[in-house]
Amino acid sequence: MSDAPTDDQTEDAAPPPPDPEREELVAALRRDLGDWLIEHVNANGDLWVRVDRKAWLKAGEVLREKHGFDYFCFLSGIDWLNNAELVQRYEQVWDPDAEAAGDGAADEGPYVGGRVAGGDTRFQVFARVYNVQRKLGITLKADLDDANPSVDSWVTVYRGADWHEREAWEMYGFEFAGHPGLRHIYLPVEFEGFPLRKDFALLARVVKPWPGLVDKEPVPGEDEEEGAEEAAPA
Amino acid sequence: MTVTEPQQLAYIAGQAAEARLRFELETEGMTLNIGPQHPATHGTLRIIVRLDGEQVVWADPSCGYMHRGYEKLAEVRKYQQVTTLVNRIDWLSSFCNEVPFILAAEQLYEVEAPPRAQWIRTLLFEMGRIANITLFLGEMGVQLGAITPVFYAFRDREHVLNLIEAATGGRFHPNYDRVGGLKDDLPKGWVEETKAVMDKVREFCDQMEDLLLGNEIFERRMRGIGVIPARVGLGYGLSGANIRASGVDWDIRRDEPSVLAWKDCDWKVWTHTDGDSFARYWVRLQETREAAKLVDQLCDGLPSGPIMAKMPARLRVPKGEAWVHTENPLGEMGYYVVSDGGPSGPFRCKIRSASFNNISILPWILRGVYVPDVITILSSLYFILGDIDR
Amino acid sequence: MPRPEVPGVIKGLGVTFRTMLKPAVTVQYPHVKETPAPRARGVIALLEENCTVCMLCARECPDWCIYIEGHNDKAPPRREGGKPRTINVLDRFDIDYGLCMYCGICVEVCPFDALFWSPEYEYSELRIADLLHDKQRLGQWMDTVPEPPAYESGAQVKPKKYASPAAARAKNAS
Amino acid sequence: MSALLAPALAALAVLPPVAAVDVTTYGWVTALKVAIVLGVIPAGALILGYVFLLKMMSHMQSRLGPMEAGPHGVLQLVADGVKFLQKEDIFPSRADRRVFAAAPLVVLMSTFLLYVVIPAGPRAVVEDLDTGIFFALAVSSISVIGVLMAGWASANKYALIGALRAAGQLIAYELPMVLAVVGVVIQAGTMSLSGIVVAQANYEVSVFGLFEIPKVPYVFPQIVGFLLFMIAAQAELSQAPFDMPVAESELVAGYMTEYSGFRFLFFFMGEFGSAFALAAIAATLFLGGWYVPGMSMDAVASDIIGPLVLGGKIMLVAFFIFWVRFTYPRLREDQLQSMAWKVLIPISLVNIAVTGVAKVVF
Repeated sequence: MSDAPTDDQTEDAAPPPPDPEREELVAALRRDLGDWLIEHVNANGDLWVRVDRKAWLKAGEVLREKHGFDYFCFLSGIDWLNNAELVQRYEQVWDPDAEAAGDGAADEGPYVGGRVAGGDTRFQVFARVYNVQRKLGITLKADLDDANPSVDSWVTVYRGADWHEREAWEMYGFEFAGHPGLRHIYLPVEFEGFPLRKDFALLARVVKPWPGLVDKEPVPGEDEEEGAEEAAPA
Repeated sequence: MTVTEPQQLAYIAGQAAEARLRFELETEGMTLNIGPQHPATHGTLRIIVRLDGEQVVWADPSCGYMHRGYEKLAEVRKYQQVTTLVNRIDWLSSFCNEVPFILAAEQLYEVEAPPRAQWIRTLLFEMGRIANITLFLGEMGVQLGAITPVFYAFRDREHVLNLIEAATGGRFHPNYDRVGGLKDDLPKGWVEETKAVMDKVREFCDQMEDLLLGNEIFERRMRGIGVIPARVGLGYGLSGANIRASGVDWDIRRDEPSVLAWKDCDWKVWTHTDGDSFARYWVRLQETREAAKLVDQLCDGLPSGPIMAKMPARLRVPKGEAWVHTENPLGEMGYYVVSDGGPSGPFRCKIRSASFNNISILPWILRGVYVPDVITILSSLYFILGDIDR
Repeated sequence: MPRPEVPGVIKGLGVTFRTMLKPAVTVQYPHVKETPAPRARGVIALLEENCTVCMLCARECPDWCIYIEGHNDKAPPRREGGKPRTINVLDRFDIDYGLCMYCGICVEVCPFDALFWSPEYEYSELRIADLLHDKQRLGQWMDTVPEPPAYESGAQVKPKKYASPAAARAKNAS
Repeated sequence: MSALLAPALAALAVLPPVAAVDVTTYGWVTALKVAIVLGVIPAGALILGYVFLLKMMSHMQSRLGPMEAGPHGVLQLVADGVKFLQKEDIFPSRADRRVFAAAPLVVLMSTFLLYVVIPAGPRAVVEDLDTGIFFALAVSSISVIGVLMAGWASANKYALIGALRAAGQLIAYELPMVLAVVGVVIQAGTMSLSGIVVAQANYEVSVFGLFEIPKVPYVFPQIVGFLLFMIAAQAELSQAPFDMPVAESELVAGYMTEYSGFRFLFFFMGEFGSAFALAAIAATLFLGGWYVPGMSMDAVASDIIGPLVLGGKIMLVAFFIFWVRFTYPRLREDQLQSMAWKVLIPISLVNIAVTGVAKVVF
């Protein structure tokens, strides 16, 4: 074709980005954000940074304007509520690991918390941006207040954040200060509740009994499971 | 980066139209609902457009008519049960959806699939790409009024789907990936057949070039329509061919370290500098050819060996978070999977689908264009409803 | 791509004209049928003799669309003079194809080779309720289960011992 | 295909002899003429629909098309027609009922009127008007009134946009079409369609005065006019690449969006009927009509063979119309307008001038 495409050979593809590059980026971010940068994890060739929610907007601005993180990947939320009953409702009944898991979860306290830059509060907002020139990605996280999860909107920095913030708003109930119009995007206007919160029951799993519960006979040769099954709530 | 001329003109025209409506004529204009049921939305997307004549004053896409809540459903399923859900996100290239998810799960499990499994994954990934993009190449014709190309697309895509079915058992929803490897190895004779089919795919690409790309009418409808400057596109999170058509040389297959076999093949990332609908079509056409080339190479170099890694005896997933993204036919698809250390599935599974970001640019880009161009832009951005609504 | 300069509008006409002269690729469905691949996931067949009511499939099913009921029974001893065995008898085995996502997890997890995929696909119904196949119906599909295909060269997969329907039947008979 | 066409056209051919055998009652003749016109249109629409829409399109898209109703699906359109007739007659709740109901009839009427002047043999013509071509072009534009009525009365935005597009398109394309015909009229020296056929039968081209090629149809001297006419006809018929009024990917079905049942059938019949009629006019103007070299100009046999010859030529022209339709994407409305006003109209004016000069000089 005569369209003069620009193209690259794959042989000189970048090797796995060395970690010093990311460490340097974190250092630069720390210079800009100061104490607002709470922690960072640099693992698996990827970078997670947790910032204070006051610095959420600033972090986005700095990343885009100073460090060339042009590409907006996604923005979403997470609810760390330790609602084991809901999540493991049916696996507990039969899984050999279930009991141990139940104990482990009980030790955790009210929130589960992740391994990577996990939060201290129930809600976290997190977003990922990318620098297409340096082929470098970074995931930003910020803890939100339990009672009033609110954070500055990124719309002024990344226009693509618009829809993602609307989604996070309707799924988690996060408020994004400065967003031009937090309207429902997926759910009907009259929808009540925040579906992705852990205390929002998934109706499909509640109205119907789990078919795995109705049996009478244990698996042959797995007698130790029997006890667990009988203890199951019907 | 400067805003290119046609886009600037369209923008000015849009503002002029709005001014006309508001002040000069003091008429109401017309609000047109494109969708939720409309031939051009191939699914249930709804775009509310305010028109002045045939010119769009503003546009407001509204999705969610098919929202299935996979992020919530994934939380009550195990890792293996989630693949069959994510198959249904971008339903034209289902296999490509399950690969990043399984890679993320493998990261959490801390296992790695053996090389043969990785090669077969890459192979089927690229075939999924062909199955997906061929349909776009024909479908674009339908949106512009040429009814024939899409039948060619269905015809030649069928061979690819047959092969996917022969290997995985599922034509549309393979569910072939397992944490640590694959469900089964390839059946006998599959590789030979695949290479024969790739010739047909290349022939199809040539036909599309003759039938559509080279057609002067097609060119007039596509050139200069829906120009996306690179910086704007990146800000909206456009990815894949959409952003490569704006001159951004970025392909996750090449630029990110991955366990999959792309690094072992000789292929090329195509970009185009125009950023208009024509460029997007052109880039995708080249990508299909490139994918056929990749499949050939992967078939030739398929290593022998097992297809399943040794899994730890107790399937208890360590606590952790993993982010894996791949270059899917529609753009960047990523999974952010959080494990809480329990025996069940993911604690949180954020699905970053390409189309959601790709069409979020619509309100920006549709201002000032004509109704027919709405359709052109819409389909040149190439979205799949399942990929928007998840 | 240097080609003689033919206007695109003419080239396009050439493409459609040439296609018109070639035979069509479609077939007339109810009269002519294409054979799906042997691995195709069409419908799940149940080999009732092999089922031990272990419930694994029902538990692993992501859609909760398998319903199983069973009871204990005494069976004559395998060897003469031995003790009577306790066996599980399958009372009900239903798969609701209105819910099924055709993921194949149940077939995979079945430890006793009682479930098989058949490429059969012609079982649409006028009412959704009729898509619930009971164990008789599922058993009938067993006749359509093909032999699993051989593997491509380079594969190091140990084929499942009872992967073929005949072998699975023989297993129980012994 | 022409086997199906033959009975209808044969009836047309029989008419003037019948009239000659002194059936003096004016009413009887008129009734017969009406019956012929009413019979030819659906027959023509069915044939074009089957041969091109169902079969040629299918094979161009490498599929079989309908195969069930009759051998190779020949009765598919009949079955479809019956199905349409059985359907409920639906009016949108906010539609202008009377206008909504009348619109398909107006479209169909325009198509029927077109046939009146098309000669299928020396005497096999329903009404040989002296201003035949003028009449044909005039009535063919009536259909747009029906389209506008449909678009307005449907109370549907897509339909309205489609109807307005159709109106805009008609104005842009009627002009090049008329101007393209003017070249033929100048060359033939008559506006009667029968006259034009006769003129072509007698037309001779002399090559540099060395030798003469007799009986050349006007497609050769008027090749520019022919191409212009075909492009304009494509637009007139709302066929791709000019199908913006119905553009299914943009406007769902344009002005037909709200129609179903037998009213939709009328539109469908009108669409294919006028394709048949315009193909007939093109065949008459440029390909010599019912005449092939060797045919007698006044033998009764010509009235029997003539319709078959004309039918063959119609199929040839229609083949091109539909071939283009199934291959090309569609233009945008403004692109169509600029093409019509900036390209086609100037070319057709030049064509007229050249024809006029040539007529005077040679």
